[in-house]
Amino acid sequence: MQPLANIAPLKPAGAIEVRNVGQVFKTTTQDVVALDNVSLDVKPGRFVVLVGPSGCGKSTLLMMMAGLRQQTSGTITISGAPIPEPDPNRVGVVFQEASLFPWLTAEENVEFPLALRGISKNDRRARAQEALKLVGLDGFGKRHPHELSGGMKQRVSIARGLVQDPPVLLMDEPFAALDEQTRMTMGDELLRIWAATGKTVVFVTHSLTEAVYLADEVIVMSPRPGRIVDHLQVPLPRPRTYEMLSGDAFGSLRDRIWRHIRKSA
Amino acid sequence: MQPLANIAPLKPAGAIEVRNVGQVFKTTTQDVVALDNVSLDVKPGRFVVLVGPSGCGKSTLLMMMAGLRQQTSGTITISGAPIPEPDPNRVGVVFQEASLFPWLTAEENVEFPLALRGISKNDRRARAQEALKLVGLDGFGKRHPHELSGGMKQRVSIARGLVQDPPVLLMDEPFAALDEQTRMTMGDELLRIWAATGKTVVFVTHSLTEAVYLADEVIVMSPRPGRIVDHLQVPLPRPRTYEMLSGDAFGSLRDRIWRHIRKSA
Amino acid sequence: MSAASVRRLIVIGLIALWEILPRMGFIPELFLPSLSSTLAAGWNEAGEYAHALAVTLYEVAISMAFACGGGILLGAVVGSLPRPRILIMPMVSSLYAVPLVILYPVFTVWLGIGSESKIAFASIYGFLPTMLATAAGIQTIDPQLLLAARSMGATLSQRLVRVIIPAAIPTVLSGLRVGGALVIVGVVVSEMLISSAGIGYLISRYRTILDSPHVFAGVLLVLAMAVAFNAAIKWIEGKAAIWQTGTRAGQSAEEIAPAALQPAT
Amino acid sequence: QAADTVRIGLPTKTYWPTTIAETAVRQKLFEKEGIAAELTIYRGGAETFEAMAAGAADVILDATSLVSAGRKKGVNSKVLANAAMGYYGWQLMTLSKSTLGVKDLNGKKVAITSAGSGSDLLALWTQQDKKIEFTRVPVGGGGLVPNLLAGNVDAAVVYSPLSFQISKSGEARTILDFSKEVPPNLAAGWIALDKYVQDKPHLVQKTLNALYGALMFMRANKDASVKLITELYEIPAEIAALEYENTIMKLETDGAMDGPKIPEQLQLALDMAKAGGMKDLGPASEIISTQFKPVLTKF
Amino acid sequence: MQSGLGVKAARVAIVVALFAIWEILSRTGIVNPRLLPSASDTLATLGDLLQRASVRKDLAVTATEVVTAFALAVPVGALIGFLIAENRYFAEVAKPLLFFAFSIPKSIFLPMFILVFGVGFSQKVGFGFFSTIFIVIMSTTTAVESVKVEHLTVARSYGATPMQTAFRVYLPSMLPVLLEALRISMIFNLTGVILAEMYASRDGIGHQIATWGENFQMKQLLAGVVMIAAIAIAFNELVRWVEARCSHWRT
Ligand SMILES: Nc1ncnc2c1ncn2[C@@H]1O[C@H](COP(=O)(O)OP(=O)(O)OP(=O)(O)O)[C@@H](O)[C@H]1O
Ligand SMILES: Nc1ncnc2c1ncn2[C@@H]1O[C@H](COP(=O)(O)OP(=O)(O)OP(=O)(O)O)[C@@H](O)[C@H]1O
Ligand SMILES: [Mg+2]
Ligand SMILES: [Mg+2]
Repeated sequence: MQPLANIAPLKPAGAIEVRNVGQVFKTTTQDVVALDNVSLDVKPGRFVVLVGPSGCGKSTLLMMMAGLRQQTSGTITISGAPIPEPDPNRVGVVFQEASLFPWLTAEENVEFPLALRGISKNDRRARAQEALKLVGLDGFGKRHPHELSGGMKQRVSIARGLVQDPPVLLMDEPFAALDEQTRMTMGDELLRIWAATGKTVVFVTHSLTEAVYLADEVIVMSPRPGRIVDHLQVPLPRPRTYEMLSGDAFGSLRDRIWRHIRKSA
Repeated sequence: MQPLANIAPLKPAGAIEVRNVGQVFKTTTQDVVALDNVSLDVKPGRFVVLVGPSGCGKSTLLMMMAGLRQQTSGTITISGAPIPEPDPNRVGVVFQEASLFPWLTAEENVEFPLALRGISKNDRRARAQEALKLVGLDGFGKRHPHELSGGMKQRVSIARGLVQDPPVLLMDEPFAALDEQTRMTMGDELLRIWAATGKTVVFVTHSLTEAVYLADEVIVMSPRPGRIVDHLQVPLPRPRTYEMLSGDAFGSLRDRIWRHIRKSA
Repeated sequence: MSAASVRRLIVIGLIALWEILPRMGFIPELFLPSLSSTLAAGWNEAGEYAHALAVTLYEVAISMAFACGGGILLGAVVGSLPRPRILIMPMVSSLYAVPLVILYPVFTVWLGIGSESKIAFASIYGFLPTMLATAAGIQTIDPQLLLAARSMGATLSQRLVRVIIPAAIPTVLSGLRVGGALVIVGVVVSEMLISSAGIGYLISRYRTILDSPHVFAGVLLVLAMAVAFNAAIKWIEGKAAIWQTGTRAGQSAEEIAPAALQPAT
Repeated sequence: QAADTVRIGLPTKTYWPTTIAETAVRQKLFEKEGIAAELTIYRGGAETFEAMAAGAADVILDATSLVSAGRKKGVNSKVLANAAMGYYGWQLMTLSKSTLGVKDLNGKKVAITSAGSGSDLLALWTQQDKKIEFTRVPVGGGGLVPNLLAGNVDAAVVYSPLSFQISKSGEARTILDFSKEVPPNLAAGWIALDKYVQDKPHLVQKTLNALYGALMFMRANKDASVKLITELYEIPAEIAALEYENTIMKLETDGAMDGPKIPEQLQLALDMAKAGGMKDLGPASEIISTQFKPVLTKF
Repeated sequence: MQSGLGVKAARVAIVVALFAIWEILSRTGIVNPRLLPSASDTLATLGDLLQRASVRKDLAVTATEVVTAFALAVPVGALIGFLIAENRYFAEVAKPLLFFAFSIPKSIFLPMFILVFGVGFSQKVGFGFFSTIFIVIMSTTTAVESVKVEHLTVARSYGATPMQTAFRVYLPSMLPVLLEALRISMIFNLTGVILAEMYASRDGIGHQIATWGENFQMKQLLAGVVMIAAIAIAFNELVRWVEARCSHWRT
């Protein structure tokens, strides 16, 4: 009866739209403008990397996309709808700090989001095992967080983010505490999963090499107040290889970002 | 009357001696050999960088050097004496996790170690201000940790380590959450302080470039159980410059470490 | 309507009921004399009540110092040292399980029937819960914070005063509340049981001769003490508010996003 | 068809009303009257009276002065049956090794259970009667003997059978026997709310029949009664015998409230209470009910 | 964990020592044995008492009341405490009033309970409930406030329902404080029920104890106190057992 509804342009799952978003924190001493008039469009299935100097508002932006914090002004839509509340069916988050539950084992931490959805014990365990294997923590499932090294905790946290399989994945410096080799392996793993599932990924990192290596698009931010200063497309072909790292195209993209960062830090 | 005592070889302040050190953790499921027979000599005033894949025991080794954890076997001496208890006059630590006191402002967090020693309010404040400036957090002194970004917290934690001014400084991935520009600036700052004060620094990082750039010596560890697999001298002249990064000597050192890491990760 | 005015309305409503219910004969005067006749009764014997109040306040003040001061301090010490905690805590909580009220008459044999026995009883009555609650609160402290303090050479007493107590401040405050309230209860109850002075004594004396207005005049004084005590706690909480920033107790409504403030059921 | 239940309130466990009520229960006297009785023991006289006022007890035994005080507090009840004309078994005691007499207590400390209670009345009466002044120290029922033994007080007003017990054990000795010294007054009676009397006079009547029947039974059966007291209060038989002789046997046997001397004796009780600090007591006449005359249940 | 045995031994040693001191004080007459019967006598009396059907029945009555009051007070108190900690508006309205109510001696209200409930099971349970609920509320509030914000954020981000948040985040992280609260609450609860029994009752162990006290039956009185203490201690141990099960992750 209402064919128009079907004709109207339908925002596909995974699109992110950020429109004139601002965020002001009230602190005891003064008001802090963390983000100022940020606009951004991420098409479904894109791998977008967010870079910018410490304190420029990357984490804040991610929290807003996840529905964990409300913007002071502007609008954000995920898959066509605003996100006033976190919605694990639309968005998954890997936090900057591992924030594991100390009373659960690594395994149980990874199972946590599945348990919330009432998935059966066996299923949960199997999927958690798989995710832990993916991050190289085979055999560490029974350990509690305080028995893990810093990098291991971060990897558990990544596994926890991956296991829930949402269309949009927000990752806040997930590889910061990892050594270069693990970091590369995990980056490749992530790209593989991304390519296979068609997820939209927003990824924060401080490593420019990592940024260019992983991204379809790199968004560069400047601090105080947080603004987008550049938005580059990375035209390198997929799958990415380590050889590309030493290529000219790669170098010039990296340099361009580097100049922004240097200026604003 | 006892001239001999003066003649006996005196371990100068800042020397670190690690002899056949092992660390075994008892967990609920099994015993974990985190470190196995690690020996290591750091001469006073050296800048030593520790690298190795995630979970190889770097943090554990640092904790033992700081007297925060006792080794299961072997001996460790700092400035010639064992360190059964943390001693801020001999060793200062910057932790992998920022571990700031949430009820104190950034400033007060930095002042904390000074307050413990009963240094006067004014003195403390002045030194804290200086340290905060050093890490680029001028004007953020009055904020509480939860009002700071991840990188900012880490920098407060670095400032807190610097302000104590001990002869030996142990730093566990202090720059992990920083953007490349800030990281470089802070690296240079650290080198400057180190050169001026003659401290011994043991520094953990996952960035091999950073490792070679900063170090007099790089120690490479392998995991399960944690062992030292290489100990390289970095013959690059001081002061280090960014041009060196692209030099051959730099590249080959970096590669040598890289090969170890790749093998063991 | 603001929370404070709702609260005020409730209080006014209760006061009005206190006057109306007995007046209308819904409750016999024996059980609840009207507020006005209570006040009149109290006023007629103002001198007697003033003297009793002085006695009770003196006992409360001394017991408060023992119960709250001692309870918090000892709770913090015992809670932060694993060995005494494991050994002592179960014994202490078992000790508290002995129903002291029953033994109180025998208690007076050794301590006499003067203030000493009230103070002893109320101190124990308030001390144990304060100590137990504080010690339990200490266990929720992030061990990393203690590690950091230790690394900076904090002595046991410094850790106690500068880390453990501030980190446990919500628990400590509630310990203070519970302990203080129990001290008031303990003093009044023991006076009611056996004594020849104090508000509790007046209450039970007038009750024995069915003089309910005078009984409730005494109760009113106890209520006044509770109000004063609450005001004092509020004042302390205000002072401690700065310490609480960063903990859940201290965060303003905007900090925790709105959803977290919804009642959970 | 279930019998009507009368809830009987008793001021303390070892006090003689408990013995009477228990006897009535065990001899099935309530049953014989066609009612059921539920006995509840309270902490003291005031608490028992409050329970009646609260509607938790129907017929209680209590001090007559409370009835008068209660009327001023909106609790309308009356004394239905005369139970005791004195303080049987109550004694002023000191440690046996002490040489103090009553007169020597001037300026000393005397333990009472609680201020305003029966023991307090007796202490005040002693002061007036013997023209001495001492400090009354309320120590609670459980504190009387311990504080006396510990020397915290010089003497104590002790109730029965505790008084017999410590006197027998040689720990304390009597220096004043209140059952002998205090002039007869209507100290205690069976009491009910006016409303209850109005609504269920037949139940009241039956209850009183059973209670006084029980007293009769006890008077007639010494051995059984002593045995019951021994059991109930876990005391030696010889103490129980003392309690029987000195308390039970002294109680009023007919419960009559219409005797010519009753108003006078009741007034005496109220006057003693006034001396004890009670205010607002009405005339004795307003709390006397002559409606019931126990017809002793046969055992 | 090897020290577990040593600790147990030390604990047993302390308990034995306490009983020994008690015995010696009484036997040597340092303390008048009439006022403090020896430990052995008390324990013998205790054994005697436990033989009696009436005492066992009294114990059963008290136990039922205690358990009922506890089972009512803890969930209700925890719920209110939770609301207070989580809902600012409710907190501001109720917190001062509740804290105020907590600092009033509850025994003042004993007659009111008789007025409302009469004498019997519900009056005793009611008073036990009333004595316990405030401490439960206050402890829960504190416990909730000790939960870390990050952990709540994580749970929210995974779309945890309030129930899930309550059981999967709040409960485990509050556990140490909560268990301590449970312990203290049980003691309040026990004391409340026993006070109500002492005040007015037909049965129950508190009723017995009051009588023994007023009759100067020190052996029975002490035995009764030991009995109640033993029950409370047994409960304590139960809580501690749960604690040991649940908090091995804490170092
Ligand atoms: N709760 C808060 N109250 C006040 N200011 C805040 C709060 N949270 C963040 N800020 C401020 O907002 C700015 C942006 O913070 P954010 O954490 O988003 O930075 P970031 O880009 O993630 O930095 P980093 O790379 O160091 O993690 C910072 O200046 C920070 O101090
Ligand atoms: N308390 C503990 N109990 C059991 N095992 C532990 C404990 N602490 C550390 N380990 C184990 O010891 C090993 C070394 O840990 P450590 O934290 O020293 O690694 P690391 O080199 O610092 O790693 P990262 O780079 O990830 O921080 C890891 O396998 C870890 O799981
Ligand atoms: Mg961030
Ligand atoms: Mg580490």
